[in-house]
Amino acid sequence: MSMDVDVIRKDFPIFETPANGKPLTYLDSASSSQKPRQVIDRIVRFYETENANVHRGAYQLSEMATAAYEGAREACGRWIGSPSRNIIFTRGTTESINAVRFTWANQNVGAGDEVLVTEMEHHSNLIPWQLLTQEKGATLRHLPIDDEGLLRMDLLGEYITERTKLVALPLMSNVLGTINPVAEVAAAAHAAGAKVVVDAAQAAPHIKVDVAELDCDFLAYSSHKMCGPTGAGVLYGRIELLEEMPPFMGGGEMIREVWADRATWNEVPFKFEAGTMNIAQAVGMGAAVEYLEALGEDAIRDHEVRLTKYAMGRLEETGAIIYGPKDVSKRGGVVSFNLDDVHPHDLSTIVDQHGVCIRAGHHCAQPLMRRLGVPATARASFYVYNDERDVDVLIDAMAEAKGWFA
Amino acid sequence: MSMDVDVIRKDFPIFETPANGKPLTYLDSASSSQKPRQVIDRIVRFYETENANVHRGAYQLSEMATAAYEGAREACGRWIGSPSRNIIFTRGTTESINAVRFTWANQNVGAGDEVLVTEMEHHSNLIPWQLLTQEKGATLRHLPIDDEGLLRMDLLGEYITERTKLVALPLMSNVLGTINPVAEVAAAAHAAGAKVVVDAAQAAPHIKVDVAELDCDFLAYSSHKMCGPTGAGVLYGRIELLEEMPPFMGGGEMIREVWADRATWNEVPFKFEAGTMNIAQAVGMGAAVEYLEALGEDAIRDHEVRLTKYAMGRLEETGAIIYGPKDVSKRGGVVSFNLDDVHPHDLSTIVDQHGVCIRAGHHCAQPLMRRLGVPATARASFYVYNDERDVDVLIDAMAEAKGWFA
Amino acid sequence: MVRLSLEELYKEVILDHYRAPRNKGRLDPHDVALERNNPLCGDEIELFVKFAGDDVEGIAFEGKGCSISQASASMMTEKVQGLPAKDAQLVAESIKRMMAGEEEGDVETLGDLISLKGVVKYPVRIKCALLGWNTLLEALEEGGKTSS
Amino acid sequence: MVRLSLEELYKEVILDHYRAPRNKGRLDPHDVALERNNPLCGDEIELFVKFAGDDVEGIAFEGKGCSISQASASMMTEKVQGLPAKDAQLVAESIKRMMAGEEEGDVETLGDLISLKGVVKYPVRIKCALLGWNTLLEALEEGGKTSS
Ligand SMILES: Cc1ncc(COP(=O)(O)O)c(C=O)c1O
Ligand SMILES: Cc1ncc(COP(=O)(O)O)c(C=O)c1O
Repeated sequence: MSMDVDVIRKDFPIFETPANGKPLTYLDSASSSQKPRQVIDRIVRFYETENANVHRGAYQLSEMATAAYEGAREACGRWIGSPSRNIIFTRGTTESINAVRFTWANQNVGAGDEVLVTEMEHHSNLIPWQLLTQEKGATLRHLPIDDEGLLRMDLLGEYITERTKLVALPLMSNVLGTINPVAEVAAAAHAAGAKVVVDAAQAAPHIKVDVAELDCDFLAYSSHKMCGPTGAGVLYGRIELLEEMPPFMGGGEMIREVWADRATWNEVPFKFEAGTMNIAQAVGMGAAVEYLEALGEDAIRDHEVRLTKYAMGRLEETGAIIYGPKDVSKRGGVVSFNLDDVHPHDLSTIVDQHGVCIRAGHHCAQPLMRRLGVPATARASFYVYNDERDVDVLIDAMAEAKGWFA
Repeated sequence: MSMDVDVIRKDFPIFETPANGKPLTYLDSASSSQKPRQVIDRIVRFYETENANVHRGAYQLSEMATAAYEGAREACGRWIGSPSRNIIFTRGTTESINAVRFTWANQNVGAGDEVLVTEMEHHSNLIPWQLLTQEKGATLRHLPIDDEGLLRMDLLGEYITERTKLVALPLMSNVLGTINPVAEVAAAAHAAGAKVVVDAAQAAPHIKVDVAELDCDFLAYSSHKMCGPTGAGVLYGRIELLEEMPPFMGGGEMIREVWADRATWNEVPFKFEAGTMNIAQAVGMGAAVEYLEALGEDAIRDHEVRLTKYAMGRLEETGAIIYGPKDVSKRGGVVSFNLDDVHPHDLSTIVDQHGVCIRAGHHCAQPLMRRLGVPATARASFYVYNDERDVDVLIDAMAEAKGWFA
Repeated sequence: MVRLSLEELYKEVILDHYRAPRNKGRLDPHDVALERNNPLCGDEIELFVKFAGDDVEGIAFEGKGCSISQASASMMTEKVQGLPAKDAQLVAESIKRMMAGEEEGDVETLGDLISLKGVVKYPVRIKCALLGWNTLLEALEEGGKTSS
Repeated sequence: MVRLSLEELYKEVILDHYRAPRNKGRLDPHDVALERNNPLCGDEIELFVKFAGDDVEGIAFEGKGCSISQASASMMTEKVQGLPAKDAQLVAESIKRMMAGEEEGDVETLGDLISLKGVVKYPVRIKCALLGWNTLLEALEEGGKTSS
């Protein structure tokens, strides 16, 4: 099934509003995606007809809210091949990863241990491990990448040792687009007795993610990058680990019995959901999963592969330097580049006058920028509502920028 | 200015849907409030015309999103008498309190120190301090309440000592309704060199809260209890403390410069906002503040005092036992009670058949239930869309329950 | 089966057992004693079981909580008293499936207990109705009479 | 003042200084050297200042980043070179207020710098334009010439 972008675009009200007087060309979905009417409507319907706190009230309205919330947990589990019991709602990938730091990792990483990340980390999968290893007297190591932006799998044996307690890596890079061989890394990590945290912020919206195939221990993803509302995300965890782990935040709903000086915990996953949760956002995230399911994971991937190929070709024609794998089968629809003397920040402002939204900067990956030897890049990223015409508008706008700086 | 509930109710779409075939009588706003059209519309408008990630993009759409988000910070600060720089967005009160635990308290509470809470805590302002004191070898103490549910201020001198590092207390109890003399407690705490955390989850929606008058160091409140969306809340902190404190979660946006092994932090409040924030929810929370501002804080309080008085009177007629202060000037619009042999849970199910939503259970305050000597209570709570008619419907439904059990 | 209204459910099923619970109190001596609670509403059950061979010879409960939790526990003790442990387990599991909406409930096996199905319409209360039954299943297992 | 289009802003103001930055390079000896960056876009400035009494005798910068940050820093050095530190401070503060939309900007004080106002329309870029000026204010203070 191929995708009809003209039809899909009609689902997204944002395209009805001009940007700087021009039709909106939104090429920054890797930062945050736009939202279809189906998701917005679901959120409105929740507030208008089902709104109440969940798991608390003995009245029908609260039951409806609870059913909607738990239904969303099912959907968000299904999207990554997991039962709903393993699914903890969070604000997003960042909170999910930090939750692992403050629970499992806090308990299991000690002085002299090692945590392994990669050279392509987003700060959200780097700072938590910096802080953890500093606090514990452990060592943080970085698996290098090659010049095409692929993980140096040949060095894995050197970097995963018997001291490695945790390996944290992205399934897809938000700068290079690289899709990493996570299952292979997980096998090596598990053989060494280490656990694996997967940052699926970029992957989950765009390619098939299956926790069983990846064989990971934890996996994090965000709603707002996959047509869902802001303020929601998921932490998946292996049941045995979730059962053993201490809770993260303390508060209402995550408890079983509370005395003045101590408490016991509710069952998984509720043990990790303290206080009133982001109920309407979880419900909206569930609706986003359903929206994407209806489009079809394979169709989305095919569409993005085709579009990425086209974009890389056209960008090359402009003389831009493109980062990351050349082979589109090894990468997602995120294309970082630099154009001659035009600083990415200038480029972004200039193309914005044509209604084109691209990202410019370090993309929350400063160490990777140093590895690439650039202070910043421009980045165009694609989603279900983009097609070749968007790329063409970008290329034309870039030509103007190039002209100004010539 | 008094309030016209018939007009206000029209702002809240939920009342258009029957509950169990009856008009909805929603008396559980202390758990979560309903949402006015103005707030729902603001969220929709954000997704439809302004949606993008904030503080990142160099394009106009992102600027609009950023302006909306930062405008909400202004509003949420204004609501508690604070500049916006002191306002950190969180998921809600629970996360706000946990954030203090993992930052300031983690750094400043040690073995032998004391943390003081009260006998009326919600679990969200209790479990974090249990976990902290257990981890640090510190002591958790509980300021007693009297039989009317008022803090034993006469014992304050005994309970705040030179070992007290932190005093955490609610401005308004979610069970008793008690409004605590926080400024007095803060003065005593500060005299002893302790800091003060105020749980304003119940207070902020209903009574005037001013951080300068309270002279507190931290204050937490939630959006969903004050006409705003779920998934948003605020942590207010004194600037000096926010400047010195370590960050809570690590990730994108909270950094200044990042190297492979270390990082420096962004300025306050961004240092405490890691990753993509709950942008649309913060915007919605700002809209809720504006909605409540238009109604007027004093008018809301007057309305609730009148309604609470009426409800307490009518409940007494039924023979129910009412918990908390008798004097309505010392309490908010939260009335917990028990009716003879009718277990609160049964009562709640039965009145629900009449479209009446009340809460039954321990209200996330199990230690307080033990102090009151009951396993559970029923609770009716009021907001701007309630009036005497709602109380009457409740009382009639209660009569039926009483009849069944007679 | 005709669906009961809430009023009928209470008046015809629940309140009788709530007001006059069967087998309420401690059972001494006993082989197993187990205390369980429902964190949502604070319902509590302490269950005492005495076995004779593989049969539930004696069973009694202490507890406090809403009428549905207490009545359901009372009905449970009345039903399983004297049954082989395996049969008690079958009944308990059948009740659980019925409450989960997975089966209609078999009148032959359940007898009067079928009327507990009225609770299915009130999802929050299902946990109340199951508190006694879940505790029974644990007690049978702890007594070594069943394995899960 | 006529509002510049982005094209005019770049072509008439920014690109000249970006392509041929004034006072670019190290200044040795210097009294103060300060490195500052803009975390959003990675723009960097290293500022060198030499004082003669209370005057800014020499000033130079190293840096990399977008054209607005580099051009604005270049314009800044050109403007304040030779000024009394107090006057340099006044100019910097006036620029900041203008960028914050708090004042229109005074042609007398600012001269050509008034054209930087074109950046106000692009809020994300304001931080770029101010990087050099903020660093200057810090350098003046560090040199003991002003206090904030
Ligand atoms: C007094 C009090 N504190 C804290 C909370 C927790 O708030 P939230 O669930 O929004 O995190 C609540 C509400 O449930 C409350 O009533
Ligand atoms: C690879 C990667 N990891 C983590 C994150 C953080 O996700 P969020 O900002 O939704 O917490 C992002 C997105 O910004 C990302 O691209």
